Amino acid sequence: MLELKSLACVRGERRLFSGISARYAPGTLVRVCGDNGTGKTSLLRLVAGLSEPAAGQILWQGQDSQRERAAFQRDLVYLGHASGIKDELDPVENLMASSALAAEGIEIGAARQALGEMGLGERLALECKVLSAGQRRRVALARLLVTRKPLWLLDEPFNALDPQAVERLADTVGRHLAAGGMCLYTTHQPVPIRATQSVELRLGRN
Amino acid sequence: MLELKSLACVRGERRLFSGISARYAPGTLVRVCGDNGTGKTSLLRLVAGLSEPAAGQILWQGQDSQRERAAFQRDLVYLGHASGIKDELDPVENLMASSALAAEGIEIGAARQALGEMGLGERLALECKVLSAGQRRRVALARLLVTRKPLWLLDEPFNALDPQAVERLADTVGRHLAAGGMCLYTTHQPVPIRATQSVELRLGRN
Amino acid sequence: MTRINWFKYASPATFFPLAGRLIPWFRALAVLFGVAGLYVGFFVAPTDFQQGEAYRIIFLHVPAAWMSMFLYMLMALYAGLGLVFNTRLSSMMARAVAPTGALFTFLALWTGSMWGRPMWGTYWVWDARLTSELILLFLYFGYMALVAAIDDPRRGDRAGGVLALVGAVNVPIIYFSVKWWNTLHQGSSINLTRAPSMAAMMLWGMLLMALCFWMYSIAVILARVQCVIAEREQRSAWLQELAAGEA
Amino acid sequence: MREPAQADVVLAGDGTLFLGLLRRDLLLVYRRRADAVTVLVFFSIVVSLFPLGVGADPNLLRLLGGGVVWVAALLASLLSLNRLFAADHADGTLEQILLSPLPLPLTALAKVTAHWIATGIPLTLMAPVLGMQFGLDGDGLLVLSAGVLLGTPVLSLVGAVGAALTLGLRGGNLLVALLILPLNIPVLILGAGAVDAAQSGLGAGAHLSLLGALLVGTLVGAPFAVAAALRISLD
Amino acid sequence: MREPAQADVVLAGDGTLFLGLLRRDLLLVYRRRADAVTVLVFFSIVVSLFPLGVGADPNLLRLLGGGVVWVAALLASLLSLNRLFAADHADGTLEQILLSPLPLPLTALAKVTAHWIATGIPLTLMAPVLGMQFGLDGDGLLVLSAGVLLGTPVLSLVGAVGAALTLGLRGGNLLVALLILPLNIPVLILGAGAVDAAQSGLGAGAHLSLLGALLVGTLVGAPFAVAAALRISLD
Ligand code: HEM
Ligand SMILES: Nc1ncnc2c1ncn2[C@@H]1O[C@H](COP(=O)(O)OP(=O)(O)OP(=O)(O)O)[C@@H](O)[C@H]1O
Ligand SMILES: Nc1ncnc2c1ncn2[C@@H]1O[C@H](COP(=O)(O)OP(=O)(O)OP(=O)(O)O)[C@@H](O)[C@H]1O
Ligand SMILES: [Mg+2]
Ligand SMILES: [Mg+2]
Repeated sequence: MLELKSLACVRGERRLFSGISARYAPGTLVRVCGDNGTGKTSLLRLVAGLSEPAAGQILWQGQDSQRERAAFQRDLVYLGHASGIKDELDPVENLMASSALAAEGIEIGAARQALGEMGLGERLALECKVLSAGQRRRVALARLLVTRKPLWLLDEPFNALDPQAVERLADTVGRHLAAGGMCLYTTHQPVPIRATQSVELRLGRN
Repeated sequence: MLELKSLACVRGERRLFSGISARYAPGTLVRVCGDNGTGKTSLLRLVAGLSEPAAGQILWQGQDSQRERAAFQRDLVYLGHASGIKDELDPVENLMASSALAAEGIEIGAARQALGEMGLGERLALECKVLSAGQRRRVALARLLVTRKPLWLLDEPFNALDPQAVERLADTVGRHLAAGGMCLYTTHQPVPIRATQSVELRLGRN
Repeated sequence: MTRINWFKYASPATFFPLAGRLIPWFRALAVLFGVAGLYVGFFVAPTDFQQGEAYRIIFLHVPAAWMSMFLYMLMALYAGLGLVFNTRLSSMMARAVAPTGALFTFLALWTGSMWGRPMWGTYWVWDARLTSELILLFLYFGYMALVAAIDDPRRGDRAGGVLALVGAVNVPIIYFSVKWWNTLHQGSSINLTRAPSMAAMMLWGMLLMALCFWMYSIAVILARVQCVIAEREQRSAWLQELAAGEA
Repeated sequence: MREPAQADVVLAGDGTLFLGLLRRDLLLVYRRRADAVTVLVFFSIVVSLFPLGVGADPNLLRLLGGGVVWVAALLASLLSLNRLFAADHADGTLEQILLSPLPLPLTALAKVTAHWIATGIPLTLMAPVLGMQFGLDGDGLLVLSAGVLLGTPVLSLVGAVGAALTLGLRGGNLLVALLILPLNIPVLILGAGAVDAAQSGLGAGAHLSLLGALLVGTLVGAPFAVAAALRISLD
Repeated sequence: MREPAQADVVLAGDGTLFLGLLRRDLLLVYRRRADAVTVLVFFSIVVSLFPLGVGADPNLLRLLGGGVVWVAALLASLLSLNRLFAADHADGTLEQILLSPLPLPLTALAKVTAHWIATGIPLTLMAPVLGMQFGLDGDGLLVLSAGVLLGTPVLSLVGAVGAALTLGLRGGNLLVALLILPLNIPVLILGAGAVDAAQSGLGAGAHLSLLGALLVGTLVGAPFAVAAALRISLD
């Protein structure tokens, strides 16, 4: 159960949004909508606890996420515009490192398999530096195949992906939701995701 | 008139493509298609003269573009994944600087107007560092409104843009084509662009 | 018993006019003490039997050196409060203190080296006290450079706070340097347990000048903090409304 | 339906997480092993510049030896600081690190450890070789090495605070220098002083134990400062 | 239909382009003006580190003065090199620069000029102040300033070659150091030598004219080397 309580966000002299309140039950898919610059990225970072709201609270399982920061962060995956892929490591090393960092260490076999599913089977031995834009994105997204955390925050995850990859990712998210997970995401290109409960959170008109 | 003559591109030990030959007349819209990692970005960079082909030639107005590099580069605009926006400058300064660099210096009024058309009217005094992903992209794309160069090479220009901005950009490209310009671009999300002559260049199946 | 609500004064909005009312008083006191101190220092205090007239630099040097250290501690304290309790005013105070602190540090260095020429035959030696005082100057500069480099004022405040606290270790080093290392520079001659070992008039001159520097610092810091408040609050007036509405 | 409880999430302990992060960083160090070599070469070049700048009188050089080696070590450590967090910041890894269950001070410690292994250890190994060039003798060399061994972790720790504070700021490189060089001066004084003391036949014990105390102090305090700075820089 | 001929494209001459690029870079310098201050402070700190490291005997210091100031200037210039191309590389501007009609050597020259204005000039102004701390006298100070004025453009030019060659390589910072420090040794020797000569009453004319010759040489050659290096780095 994720609850936003009259959240507000301020950047410079500009109030991006304020008074955002909502409650989301497990299994809900939340699409954060809005034009460029309305504050979607800012909202996701705020929910993840990477920045502090100008006002308001975020409750996770009834607990204030800022006070119970450790417990909250143990439950979430955040993938932003920058995807945290190390140029010098190959995809397998990257995936294993990012999983380990989130306290979900995985075996090399599992990493290979997940990357294979993302269509990177042939590129496992290359440094990520030489991968194409879409391939790098896939390396980051492979993380979603091996995580068991309930709350996903995905900022434009479909960017730079080709249609097959988009479909595969939509499928992954669908399965996550079916298993009772929750997902907040942003996208400018509408993508059909299988979800029993799907809501939109629409941001400002500025 | 742009002509590709049995172009080939090799990265590491992998041949991305080879034997690509085509002729494009003025007014043609070329969509470079292909899955992630098939070499679209590599092809555009190669056409722009930013890297050298493993084999083949690019002819522009009948001249070898590598030999007549200066003349060729004077005719083209290339916008890649990284858009050349300086974090410390504001949108107006960025646009004026990038135009000046391409020997198409513009007045501050023209820059403001172009950025206003891209929907950045309210953000003209902010450092680009604080802009959202889509807004930064728009600053880069505003260049297309003020250039008069005939050959445009656009690598995933629609990335991170909201639907309105996508439409506006499609419109800009359409007008460029109508005026006898030429455009090679890549995209994973199909976007309708008005063009009298529209072809696809499909890359590898790997 | 009525409790004064001190927190009222921790809000920039209430502090601003208060500061405005206090500044003229402190300015006047600074002039007063300054005139008195200089008079005592240059006309009343006896000529030193060892150093001749040059010693009179002491009336600027020692108070400036005291202020340089004291203001750093004050700045670190404010910055730390701002960091821990997220009080806006204390961070603004920290910012306002820094330039004055740097000024006095520079003054101490400068008068010290002017004095060093006749006393030690050189403007500068690399002894522990001089060096640590120089480090103090660099620390002030570092703090100012850091907060200036960060555009977002709140982030700048907090980053500066961390730095100011880390740098605070230097102050005891300056103070005790003459004890810990055997150096050219004078040891402490004013001591709470012992009677002062210098002439009473010299002591008076120094104290008056110290008071003058104090009053000057307070006046300047208050004026500067007013500027900081004005600059920031005009931007965020509506932000306060927002916070008030939400509370 | 899965309740989003933590029960079925395999939780690793802090120790495992710490080692995991350390391993990743060491892997990166290994991939960029050319860097470690470059630190060494930079170190050697700076040390060798001095005789060029000040002339090559052997007695003068013996006098300068310890100080020059220490200054060069300080600069080399400084120059390599931008590797600590900048890359992680630019590519988004730092956000992931902040979201990791590992307490942030431990994260900081892991990264500093990796940095020290990549720079401090090579410097320690190289210092006596360079000291010899300046005509330092047995005792002096020993003290020099011991000092560098104790001092470089302090440089890395203090440096990490500066690097974290200036993350994402333009001119970060020089700003870091400005912030941390003053803080590192005590290390320099103690380290160079130890060599001098040893050369002139006095014991260097006092200097070295002060260095050790400094190390313990920063080891305890710096990780917390780094953690605070990281949170601030990412807000 | 518009024939894609160049006729209707307003073409600016090379001069205009050069000034345009220079202006953009100076605007950036102005925006990051804190950087210029930081160079100065770094310079001062490094100079001040030496007496701490090597002891504070005034006679010794007067002997070292010129050399130390020069070494510090070299390091300050070195540290600021990563501003030259790295940012342009990361954000894609360098591609646009390569595609610009301005001949690449001129581009390089414009960027180096901006870099020198931002670092070389402040260093030149600061050098005599620091020289005074070491007890250099009137003549020595004059020669020091003149030398730094002639030498810093050389440092910027040679540095640009190194910066361009190491673009995008990990550990670029240190690698640059490695590449260019040896090349800059002549500048160091001449600059420090000039001060020594002036201090000891010999004329420093020969040293300074050699520095001038060095400047002319690099001014002619370096831009082409930078251009070639840029092309290679971006392929
Ligand atoms: C640039 C050079 C100098 C610096 C940075 C410097 C720094 C300081 C500092 C920080 C203090 C305050 C310490 C305390 O309160 O215990 C101080 C006090 C003092 N300094 Fe200096 N000093 C310098 C040069 C000199 C010279 C040349 C003399 C005279 C020979 C001198 C004489 C004194 C005296 C007498 C005190 C008062 C000590 C006391 O009563 O506590 N200083 N100086
Ligand atoms: N200092 C500032 N002053 C004014 N506005 C600012 C400041 N800093 C950021 N902003 C604005 O805040 C907004 C940040 O938006 P954010 O990145 O959250 O947008 P977004 O919804 O993710 O957009 P996109 O779809 O482009 O990714 C932008 O509109 C930006 O212009
Ligand atoms: N050294 C190398 N060895 C093998 N393959 C390499 C090497 N360097 C690059 N590649 C491959 O070359 C391709 C480069 O593709 P490019 O960036 O042109 O793709 P793209 O079509 O633009 O993809 P995207 O849609 O993801 O942007 C990638 O598939 C990458 O894996
Ligand atoms: Mg966004
Ligand atoms: Mg691509």
